[in-house]
Amino acid sequence: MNNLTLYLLISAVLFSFGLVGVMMRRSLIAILVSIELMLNAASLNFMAFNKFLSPDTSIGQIYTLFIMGIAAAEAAIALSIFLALFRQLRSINIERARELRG
Amino acid sequence: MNGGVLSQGLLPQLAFIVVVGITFCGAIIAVFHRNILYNVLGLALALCGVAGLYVFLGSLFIGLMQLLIYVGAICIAMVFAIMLSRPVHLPKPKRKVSKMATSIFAGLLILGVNVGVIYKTAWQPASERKLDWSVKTIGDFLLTRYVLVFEVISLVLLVAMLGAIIISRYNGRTS
Amino acid sequence: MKTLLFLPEIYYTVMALILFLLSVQKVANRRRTFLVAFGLASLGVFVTLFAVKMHGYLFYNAYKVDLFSQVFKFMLALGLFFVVAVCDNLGDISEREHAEFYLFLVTCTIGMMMLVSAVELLTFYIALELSSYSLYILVPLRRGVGFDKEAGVKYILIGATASAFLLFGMSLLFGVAHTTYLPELFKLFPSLITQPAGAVGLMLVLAGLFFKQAVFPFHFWAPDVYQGASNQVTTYIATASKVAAIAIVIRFVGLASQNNELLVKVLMVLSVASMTFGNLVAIIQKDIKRLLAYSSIAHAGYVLIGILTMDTTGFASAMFYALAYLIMNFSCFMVIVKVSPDGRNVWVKDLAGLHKRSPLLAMTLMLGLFGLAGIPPTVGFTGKFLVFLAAMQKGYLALVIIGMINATISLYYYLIIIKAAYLLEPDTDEIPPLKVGFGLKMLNYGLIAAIVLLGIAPSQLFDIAKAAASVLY
Amino acid sequence: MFTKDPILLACTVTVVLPFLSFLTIICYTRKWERVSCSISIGAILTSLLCAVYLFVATRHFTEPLQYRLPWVISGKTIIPFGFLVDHLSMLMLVIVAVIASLVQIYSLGYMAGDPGFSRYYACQSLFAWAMMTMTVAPSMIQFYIFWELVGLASYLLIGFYYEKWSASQAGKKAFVVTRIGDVGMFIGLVILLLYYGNLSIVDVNSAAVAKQIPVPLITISAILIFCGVIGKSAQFPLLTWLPDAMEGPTPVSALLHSATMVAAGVYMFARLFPFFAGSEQALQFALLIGTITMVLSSTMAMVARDIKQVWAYSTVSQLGYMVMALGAGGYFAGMFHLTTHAGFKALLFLCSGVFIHHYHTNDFFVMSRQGARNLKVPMVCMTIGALALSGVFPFSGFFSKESIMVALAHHPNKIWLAAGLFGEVLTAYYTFRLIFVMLFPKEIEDHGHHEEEHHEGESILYWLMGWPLIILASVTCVLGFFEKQFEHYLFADFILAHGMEHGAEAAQAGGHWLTITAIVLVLIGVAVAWLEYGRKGASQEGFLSRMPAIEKLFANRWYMDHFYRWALDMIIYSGFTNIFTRNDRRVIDGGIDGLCRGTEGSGRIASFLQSNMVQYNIFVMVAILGFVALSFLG
Repeated sequence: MNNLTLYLLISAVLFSFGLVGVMMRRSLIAILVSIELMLNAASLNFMAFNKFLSPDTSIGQIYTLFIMGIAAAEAAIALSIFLALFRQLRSINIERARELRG
Repeated sequence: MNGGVLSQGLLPQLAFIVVVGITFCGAIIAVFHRNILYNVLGLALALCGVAGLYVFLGSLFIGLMQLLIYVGAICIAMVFAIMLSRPVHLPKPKRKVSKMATSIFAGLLILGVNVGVIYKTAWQPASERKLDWSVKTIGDFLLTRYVLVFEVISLVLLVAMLGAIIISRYNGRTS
Repeated sequence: MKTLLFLPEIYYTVMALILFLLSVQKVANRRRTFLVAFGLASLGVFVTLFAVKMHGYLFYNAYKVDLFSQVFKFMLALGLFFVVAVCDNLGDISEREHAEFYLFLVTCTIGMMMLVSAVELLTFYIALELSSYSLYILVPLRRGVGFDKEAGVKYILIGATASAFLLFGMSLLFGVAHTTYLPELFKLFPSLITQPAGAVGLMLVLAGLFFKQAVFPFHFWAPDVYQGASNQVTTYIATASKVAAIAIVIRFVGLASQNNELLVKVLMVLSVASMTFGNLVAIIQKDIKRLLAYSSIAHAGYVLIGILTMDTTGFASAMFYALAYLIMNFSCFMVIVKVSPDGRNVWVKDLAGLHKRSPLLAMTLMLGLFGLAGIPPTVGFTGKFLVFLAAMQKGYLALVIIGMINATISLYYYLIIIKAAYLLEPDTDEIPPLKVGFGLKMLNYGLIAAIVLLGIAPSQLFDIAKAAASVLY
Repeated sequence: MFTKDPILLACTVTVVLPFLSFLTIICYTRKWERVSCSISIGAILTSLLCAVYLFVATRHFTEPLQYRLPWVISGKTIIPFGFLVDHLSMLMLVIVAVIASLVQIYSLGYMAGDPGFSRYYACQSLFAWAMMTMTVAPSMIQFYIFWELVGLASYLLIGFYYEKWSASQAGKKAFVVTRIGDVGMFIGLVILLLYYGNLSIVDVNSAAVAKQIPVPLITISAILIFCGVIGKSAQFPLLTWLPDAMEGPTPVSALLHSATMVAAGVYMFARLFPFFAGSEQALQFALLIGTITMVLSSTMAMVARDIKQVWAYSTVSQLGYMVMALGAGGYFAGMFHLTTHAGFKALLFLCSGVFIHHYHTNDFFVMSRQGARNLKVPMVCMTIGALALSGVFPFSGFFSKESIMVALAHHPNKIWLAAGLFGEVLTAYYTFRLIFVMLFPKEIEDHGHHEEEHHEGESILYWLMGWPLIILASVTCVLGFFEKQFEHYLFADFILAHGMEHGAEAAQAGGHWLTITAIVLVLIGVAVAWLEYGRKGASQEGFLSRMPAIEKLFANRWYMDHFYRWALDMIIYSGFTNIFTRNDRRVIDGGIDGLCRGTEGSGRIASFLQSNMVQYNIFVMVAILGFVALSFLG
């Protein structure tokens, strides 16, 4: 638990989990959940590099803080768009959104 | 603040394993469970786990922030969205095996890439390291180097709020 | 005065503030909102022009003001001005949201202006998200069509995934280089790129940026969003946002300018795939906006040819192409906006008889399309020519040939539109002439003159582009 | 700068005026037709004056004069723009200006009352500008740019009758096909630029003569550049677009398909002739292509019933002759034939235009029945043109064809000469087939009375169309006798510039037997035509009608379009039938349309990548990104 590789591996696994969710889940909210996982993986990466490699141990923390802020903003926008789509389709199943094609 | 207390001995190791376990369990529930409410709860679990990892990585502050912002705000927002759209009661079509297979394949591919990167790169610590974990330094940085970011993120949040209000505003004409 | 360096951004922030105040007023007045936005946007062009020669660092070196960034800021201001100029009939956005509509356009512009100046990863990322989020909101703002929300959802899903990749790539870069400043990264890069984390990190970051530029295979949002968003928003995405994307791709590819062969190869493959895919699929499109979306994918491929040469000439040619693309694409979109006063999507066949309804608009459309197709003496030809020339000097002959063949293919579908505008007769007998007001007339003349004159006499502009590209780091 | 140098001034005026006229018409005077046409004609006449002045002023110049202005500087490469004034370019400039002026005057009558009158003149001006600027281009880049513009203007002119579906299709076909050739040309230029580093015409030519460019490089780039000629001058295998392009207004056909646009290909060949001559293979290739084109298109002309089609095929075959001449090393012969051909072919088209305008049909059998021979002026002029075309003494065509035969005779391989002579028979046959049919109709429907009325109303227009005919006809009658001066003019320049004596003197020594053979062959052709179409009680059915298979072969253009179509079917469609079930497969005749459909088909295939399922899209994105990143791991 005191080596970089371990944390990086955890973050890589989290990232892949998120990615699988994004591609697999039908529910928009579940996709958003998966995207949050991916963002967290990136944050974890920053924190790990921060602890073991970085010249200044504040930088990674600041990155993580801001990623949280961005994630909150993203969630707000995404959820509002999902709700708007829900009103239209009466569903938040992404596979129902298939009108645009060609 | 310093993670030093947790860095040696059997107990901390056990704690670490538990935290990692929580993270992965949460992630698995978040991604694979079919009930959307459980997904969000799984996410909350995973985020708590990550917050624990942050503590292991030496920053209690960020860990607390993670709990506050992510678990306290984002997850709750999602739960609200679920309540508004009531997807729990919607019919659940069967999963397509092909879709699962392709997405798991892509996930494994990216995992492979990442593992390759992790093991093939010669990670080198910076030659000079300032090990300063105080929150004050973070604050200093926020007001010097990252002051622009600090200002801009408020703009981002403003835009996000305004946008969320406008888009989700119920408009009688639609549908 | 250091604050003066930040003038364009401050100006647009003030503009955003004014629009915000307008948006909280009780009674929405579409005319007044438009006039305020238009006046401020046109003034903004001059402000950015005034700021072109400035250079210096701001915010503890996180923000670099130089010729490169200022030229792009000018282009962005021009793009915003163009788009606001055709917003006098926002047919499909509800009236009480007009002020917000302009507000988001302006915040997006601010984000992109910061994007072209940011030389620190976090600053860069936040600016990128500011511009992206504004666009995510603008797309589903449309009212009355069934698919705007769907486009918005697809946009934000693909965008969020791409930005997660970008962030992950940034973390790898941070880990391997220990710095987040681009100029320092630039110095370290020759050794970094030999590390897998450096190369993969850069590639992941580029993936996020290619998403903005709609390069194959990160283009999937483009057709849907172009089709789903309202005409004005599409215009903005197709012009200003593309310009910013080109700028940041130049910035990041410039990091690796010490001839990394593998990266060049990857960029070549992406460029060829973009051109070929975009052009082939564009042929079968019926909706003009969708067609232009595919054409924009193809154009991203052409620009990439200039960028992947990784030298000053190539970057300068890509910058020239960006400006050319801004003007030509706007010409086409302006006509689309004007042809459909109620904001509906325009199909190719809806253009029938355009040359009788408004000869001027038809002329602008034709020149814009000829420019996109790269027919001399339009600015589009000159842009393509410069890009190909830069690639040729590096000896990328095959790439140039593929580009040429693609330009020929693209001619086919551009001609379909021109044929519709000039040669087809509308189904119905009555063809109401389009009213072209004085301002629009002037805009048209300006665009026509720019397309032709910049095509004939590009050398001064190209010199500026070269000067700008040489101060990249 | 201008005042000191009248030549530069004249060049600039010649080139810029038509462009200004185009801009003025398109921007301001669309509504006033009279103003538009006056502006356009005034501009082209002024250009003509300047061109003639230049022609005269520079006739004694021995060195080519170059004015160059750097246009773009990119890296080490400097791209100049400017003028190249030498004998060849001046000759071409005058030809273009003369034909364009006459056509524009003629169009006053032909296009009168057309709703797109102003647009027509705008396009004419655009075309004149592009063509003339191309003519005086000092570097291949400028040449290429305006070469493309010429194609663009021709697209607009051919597709002028946009109400007609076939017309707009034909315009598109012409544009796309010539662009296919242009891709080859551009690649050739790029290769040349890459390995030689300079695209100035004078430099390239002198370097080729001085053997500074390796021969394989010349061969490759020359053959690729020749692709441009194939496209633009409608050589085999891209020759099918030209007959289709006859859908445009007849004056346009006269302008584009006789004197200027299609001749641009041959002009480029001549322009770079010393360069081409640096490679034996390239010349052989050109010779082969020219011969095939000439024979094929002659046979097609033998069965056509549309008057414009006949002239179109004959244009293709005459262009084949020019390419043959140049390919055989007969620089002068090729250019001389280009000049004479410009005159008589424009004449033929303009005459046919009068008939078409009058009788509203393109079928000359029908025209003849309606009393075509009563239109005296055009009939006489057309006969003169036909005599010149088939190479009868003393008309201009005789002299130029003669010099081509001499050039071919000097080629070691006599098969080309045989082919050329065979072509003469065919030419004479199909030309006089048309003339005899027009002159001696089988039965005449009584339209005499009706004719008179018609004449009264349109007499001004008739004479507006008539005068250009008379001018061209007289030129055709006398031009041949200036062969010596002509030769001197071109060769003085050529020898001095390139130090090459490519059979200049040898051409003089051509045996009399050749002349006699040629004349006899022409007479045979005419006689056959007379037997079948001219003499009293002639069946007016060609000997080919007794061989229906061959007739069909010729009428269907040797099944070339069908072949393209078939090949495309085999290559593109057969494997993807299922995919195309959604595709409405209309019956398409043209091979090139097939090509377009083919591209469309691949567009459909490619669009399968663009699913409407967003997650599938993300999968494609991630998978590609993953593989790319894997490659970075090394």
